[in-house]
Amino acid sequence: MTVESTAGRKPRRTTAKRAGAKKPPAGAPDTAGQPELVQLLTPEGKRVEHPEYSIDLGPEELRGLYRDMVLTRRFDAEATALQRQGELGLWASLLGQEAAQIGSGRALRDDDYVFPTYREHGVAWCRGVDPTNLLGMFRGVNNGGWDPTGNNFHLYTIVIGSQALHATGYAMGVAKDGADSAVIAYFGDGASSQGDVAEAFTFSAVYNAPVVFFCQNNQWAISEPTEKQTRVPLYQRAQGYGFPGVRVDGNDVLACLAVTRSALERARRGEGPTLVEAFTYRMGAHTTSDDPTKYRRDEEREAWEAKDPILRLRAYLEAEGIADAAFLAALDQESEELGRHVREAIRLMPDPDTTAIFEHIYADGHALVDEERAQFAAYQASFAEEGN
Amino acid sequence: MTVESTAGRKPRRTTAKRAGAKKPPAGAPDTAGQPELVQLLTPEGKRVEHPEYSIDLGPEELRGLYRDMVLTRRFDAEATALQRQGELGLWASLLGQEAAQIGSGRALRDDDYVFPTYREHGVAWCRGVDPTNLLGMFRGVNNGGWDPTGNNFHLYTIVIGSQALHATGYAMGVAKDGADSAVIAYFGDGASSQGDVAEAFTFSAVYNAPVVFFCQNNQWAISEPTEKQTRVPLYQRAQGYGFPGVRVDGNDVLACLAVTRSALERARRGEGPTLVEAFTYRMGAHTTSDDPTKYRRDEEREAWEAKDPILRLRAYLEAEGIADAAFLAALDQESEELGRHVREAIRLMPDPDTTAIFEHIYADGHALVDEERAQFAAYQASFAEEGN
Amino acid sequence: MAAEKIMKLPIAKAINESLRKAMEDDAKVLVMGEDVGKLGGVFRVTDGLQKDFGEDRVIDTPLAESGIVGTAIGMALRGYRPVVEIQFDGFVFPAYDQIVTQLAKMHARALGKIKLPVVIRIPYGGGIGAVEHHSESPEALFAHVAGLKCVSPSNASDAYWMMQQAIRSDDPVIFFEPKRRYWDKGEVDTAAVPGPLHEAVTVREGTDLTLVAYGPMVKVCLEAAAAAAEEGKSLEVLDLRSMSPIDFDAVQRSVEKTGRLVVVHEAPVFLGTGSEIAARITERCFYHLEAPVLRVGGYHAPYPPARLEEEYLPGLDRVLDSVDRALAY
Amino acid sequence: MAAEKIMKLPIAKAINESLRKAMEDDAKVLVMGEDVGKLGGVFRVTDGLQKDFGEDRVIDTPLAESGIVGTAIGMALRGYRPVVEIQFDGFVFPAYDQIVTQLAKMHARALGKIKLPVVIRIPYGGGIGAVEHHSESPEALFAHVAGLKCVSPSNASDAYWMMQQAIRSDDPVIFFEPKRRYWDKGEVDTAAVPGPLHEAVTVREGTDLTLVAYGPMVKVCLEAAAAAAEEGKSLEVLDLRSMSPIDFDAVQRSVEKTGRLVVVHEAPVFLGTGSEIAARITERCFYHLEAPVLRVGGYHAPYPPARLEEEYLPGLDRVLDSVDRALAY
Ligand SMILES: Cc1ncc(C[n+]2csc(CCOP(=O)(O)OP(=O)(O)O)c2C)c(N)n1
Ligand SMILES: Cc1ncc(C[n+]2csc(CCOP(=O)(O)OP(=O)(O)O)c2C)c(N)n1
Ligand SMILES: [Mg+2]
Ligand SMILES: [Mg+2]
Repeated sequence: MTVESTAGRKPRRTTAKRAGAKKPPAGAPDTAGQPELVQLLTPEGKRVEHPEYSIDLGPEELRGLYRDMVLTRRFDAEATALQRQGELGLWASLLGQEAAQIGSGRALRDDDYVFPTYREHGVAWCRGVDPTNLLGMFRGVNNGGWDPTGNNFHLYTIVIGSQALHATGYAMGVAKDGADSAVIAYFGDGASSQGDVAEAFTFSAVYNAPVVFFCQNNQWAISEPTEKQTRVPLYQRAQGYGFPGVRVDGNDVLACLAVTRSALERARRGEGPTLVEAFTYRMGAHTTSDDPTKYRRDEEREAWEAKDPILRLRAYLEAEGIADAAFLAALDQESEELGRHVREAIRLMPDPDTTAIFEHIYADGHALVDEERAQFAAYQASFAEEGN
Repeated sequence: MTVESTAGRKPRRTTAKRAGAKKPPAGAPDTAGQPELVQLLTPEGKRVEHPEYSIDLGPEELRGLYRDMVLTRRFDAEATALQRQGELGLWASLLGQEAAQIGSGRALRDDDYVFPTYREHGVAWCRGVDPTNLLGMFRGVNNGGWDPTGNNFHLYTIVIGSQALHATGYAMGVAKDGADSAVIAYFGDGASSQGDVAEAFTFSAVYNAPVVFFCQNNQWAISEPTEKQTRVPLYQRAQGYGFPGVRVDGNDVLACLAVTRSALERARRGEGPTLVEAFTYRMGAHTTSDDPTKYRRDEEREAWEAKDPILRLRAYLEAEGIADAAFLAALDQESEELGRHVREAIRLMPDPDTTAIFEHIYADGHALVDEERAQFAAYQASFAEEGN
Repeated sequence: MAAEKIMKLPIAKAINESLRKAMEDDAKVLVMGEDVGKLGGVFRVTDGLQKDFGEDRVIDTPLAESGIVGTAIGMALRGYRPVVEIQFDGFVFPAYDQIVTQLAKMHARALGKIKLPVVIRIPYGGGIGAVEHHSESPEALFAHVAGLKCVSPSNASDAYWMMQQAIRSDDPVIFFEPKRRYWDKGEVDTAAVPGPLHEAVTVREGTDLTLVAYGPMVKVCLEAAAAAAEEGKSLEVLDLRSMSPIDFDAVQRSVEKTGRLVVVHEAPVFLGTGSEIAARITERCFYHLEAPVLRVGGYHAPYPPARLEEEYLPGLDRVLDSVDRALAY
Repeated sequence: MAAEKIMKLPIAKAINESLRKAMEDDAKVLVMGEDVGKLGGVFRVTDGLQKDFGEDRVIDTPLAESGIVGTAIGMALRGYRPVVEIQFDGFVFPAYDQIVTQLAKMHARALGKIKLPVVIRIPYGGGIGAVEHHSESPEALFAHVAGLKCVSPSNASDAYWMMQQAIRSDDPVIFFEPKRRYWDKGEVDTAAVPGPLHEAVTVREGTDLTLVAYGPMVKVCLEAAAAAAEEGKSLEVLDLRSMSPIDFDAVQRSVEKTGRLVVVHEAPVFLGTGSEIAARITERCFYHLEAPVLRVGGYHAPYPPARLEEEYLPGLDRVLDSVDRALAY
């Protein structure tokens, strides 16, 4: 897995051009043999129109999206490095999925609610969660630990697919409240096979729940390619449950924003769920524990480098004169600062007190926990005594 | 719940005619607002053609289907009566679903394998399972008890949806063996919501397993109408998993036979799974413990009486001169004999020996079971001693 | 029922009244499950609730237990207090993953920042002549899991009050309803002040031996105590009421007095709640016990077909047999 | 490896060799699970098997545990002998319904007419510094259920041979693999004649107290016994190997000799397998026990984050503390 960040790097126009040469005319989806996907920005950074989805962003917003992606990637690279240095036990990198996450994350309103998997660092960023908060569970100091209600960003969920139901239930509650906010559930291509995700589709359809299912099809579930999960494109799954599914270019931040925004609006209007399949690619290993050389060819990854979500937006911004050297330099510096912030924070992150084992198991207490906590304290104390 | 059998009754032409009068022209599906369904025999007993599914049966075969349905209904009515008399603890009637079960059941080859729910008495009949075998679990003397491998008819499965996965796994095994037989999994409209059924769709599609999913949409899951399970017709579910779904008139035995046969052939050809939705109606209560007056209007049931699967085939047979008085009289008598056979068998059905509690828990034995069995025997013996 | 204070109700109806009261008191309380609406549940425990509180608060769900519990978790996160019905004990397992990995752990995962006040009602246990999966006692499979609380009432008053307390609890509570006692009537005083949810109650005092039970077996133990009394044996009967946490203090107090303990439950003995009670009480009362703690319960076997359940279930004779064996030490 | 007889292998590799042998011996043996193919499993236990036996026998499945176990049941009905991998302990729960209501009960449901030779491999237990759901010990939740057998090897030789036996068994076997010992090496004699799968083995003789453990805790208990020996205490260590059935005879024999018993496992103590061992051994050895059976195990808490697991897991000190307490009676 490549950990170096491409943030701040010059877009490799040559690669992009070479890849572009093999492609169908601009505007058409660039994945041969794959179904239509919504695209607003080609891999070369050219704006294209789509009959159903449009977007009109000002320079500030466009720069904002670029900044989000760059900083997210930087944070992610920093975390990967921290894992290498032994500061984290594990890290699940989002490298390559920045557009899917920033595009969808920036489509959300503050009062919307997010149910992530364990890889939505970019969405967390959009929600205003301090990225260092995400490191706790990977460092092994907690199992999540941020306040989900603080930023309407639920804890990472590790059991694949479970959160799709939580999102659906939450959305049912939103509807009951008569609120016009929406809920978004993230999951992967692998997760699409879990019964829980199917049941979430059923419940959300039956109750017309204001939820968007955002599937990042990064084409791999650890070592298994998507063919092991489905034989048709995943977005088509929705139709059989009675709600629309749409495939979007997951490396195109504009399209991800437009499509998610539209799905969220649909939910707000009381028209029920939508499945968005963001077709993207996991550029790195599944996690830092994984070794993708065991199961996939380097060429595949290389082909996807040409579709890098950050490079393409940068090409567009530069071509349009929206990002100048000053902006890029400032962003470089902000990146560095973020990196420093993360490194410092992790080193300051204290180990939990051992008594934390017995805390927050129950809200209203539990006699057995009290008993065990007391026994544990006495046991600990016995060493202290011996030590005296 | 009406328990009287309509077998041997004259078809109520007047009802059929009245109902027919309200209907679209013959050949068109008769469920207003419902999608197209495959129909080869109208509720009035008129043969119609379908562009994709055809069937050409001789008089013997047609009479056979009629006989199967009549005897199945008779058996079912007898079982309901036996429950009333306290001979059975419970009965799950198939009243109204005879065509779906006989049509699909007669499409099977001997070497095909069936995974039923708890209501497939008609399919069991087609498989050659002695119907009295089906009574054991409802009487409470066993939890199934027939040899599934004897007739390639698996035990009834009570946990909703589980068997869809067993069928898929079995079909994966068939494919591994290079055999050209197929597997059929039955389940209800309610079951379509279970994660296990969705996972069965995924596995069967990914492995291209030779399995037919036969969903009897009888429009009710106990007290819940199908709207509580889905907002689009169930057969459409398949498409999103990458295999075909088809809705068939579940009260039309010819269409059920034709559609199931075609799906089985597809499976045999190595083209993978098919979902067949047999659109039918549960004429009776969910089980003898249920009271449908709590949740559904009589009129609904009455409307469906006009679509009775047995009456319509009889109308056709009579109109075509395929069933004469002698045949019908002989069938009447066969029905009576079946009834008697069932009544006698149930009264002869012995209670299991109490030691059966400890039998067949493990194939290779288990020390704890041995210990408990011995303790139990000693405990039982202590009463005998006291009694002496 | 507002004016009335003391009513004689079957357990099923007591739960129904309790749910009604909770829904009246707190608009966030929801009831959900298969067939809980128009039908009022297969045991009519939710009878009439949808009529009075509407489809928005009494929710007929799709036939998918994982979905039911998973969406209930989501609704709890949104501030609701869902009371979920699992139709029968044997059908809780499709929801087991959501219960064990999510419902039980989410509060801890969030370091206490979110609460999951979800009640899962499970009609459990045998004795009703049902087919497979309708008569099981899976409580140990939940009690073993930290983050859950497990309770089971044995009478109408407890059914009423424990349900009130379970719904008010900010922790997930698995509420095991003794289905074969649903029709047993008892007095419910809706103006009473109930004891703590997780405290055991001495339902009969005695001096020679302690019987511990909960849910459907309390009645059997009371009958056994009455029968034993005729033979001059004085048995104390404790209604445990809570299987997580277990009120070991109460059991210990009783055993310190009687010196002998027999635990009775329908669930299989092997790794049943009785194993924990035996282990822990032996540790706590090592010098008080004059006999090993004996256990009466189900066998290491699938719940048998109905015609065998009388032999499988602990009954008066089997309890008395163990009482005799314990007294013989 | 045909010629070679004695090899020094890590546990993971011993299981790998055992699977390979089983697949060579019987064409009906299949391996299936998430990432078991090209990747060879996240712990490389199935490494190289797909390469040698093909995709038809080493099957990468969709990401759905219920589907994995449910289809394995179907394949077993068709005559195959699937060996299923659950990637980590905490991910077995989506399959729990299929395991408990189908896999465990189908043989009995059919009155013995069908057999389900399915092995479910679960890398279990903590100590590897992992994130949530990767370190749990759920064995009691399976051992409580009739129809399943549960085993756990503690060393490479047992890993090899017990897997052979589990695959040959006509009953479903849940095979708990002590993941933090995967890399511990031991001798495997592929020509040996193994003892019965469900028999405990005395791995160290002693006279003062019996330590019972299985899987990852056997090593800790052996270390504790060695440490205790230095203080002049003679501990006997039993490797239980099987949690269902439990070889109570072996435990009884040892306790009749030593008079004291401490049971150690990673799983929570409350309703853990130790509770059953304590209850039953107390019953069997009431007059031999000079102290109550003590238990060392996990707390009634979700498995903690990695930085706390050392405190959560039973280690040398906690075992010795309980030994001292038991000896002090
Ligand atoms: C129920 C469950 N089974 C297995 C795992 C182990 N596991 C963790 S991530 C993963 C693959 C997930 O793939 P996908 O859903 O595509 O998400 P991605 O990691 O690609 O973002 C697996 C199998 C798990 N976490 N939960
Ligand atoms: C997992 C599970 N949950 C609940 C039940 C209780 N139950 C038995 S039948 C039934 C309704 C089934 O409806 P459907 O699938 O449409 O089949 P039908 O009875 O209509 O033939 C329910 C909820 C069950 N058997 N299994
Ligand atoms: Mg993926
Ligand atoms: Mg139905």
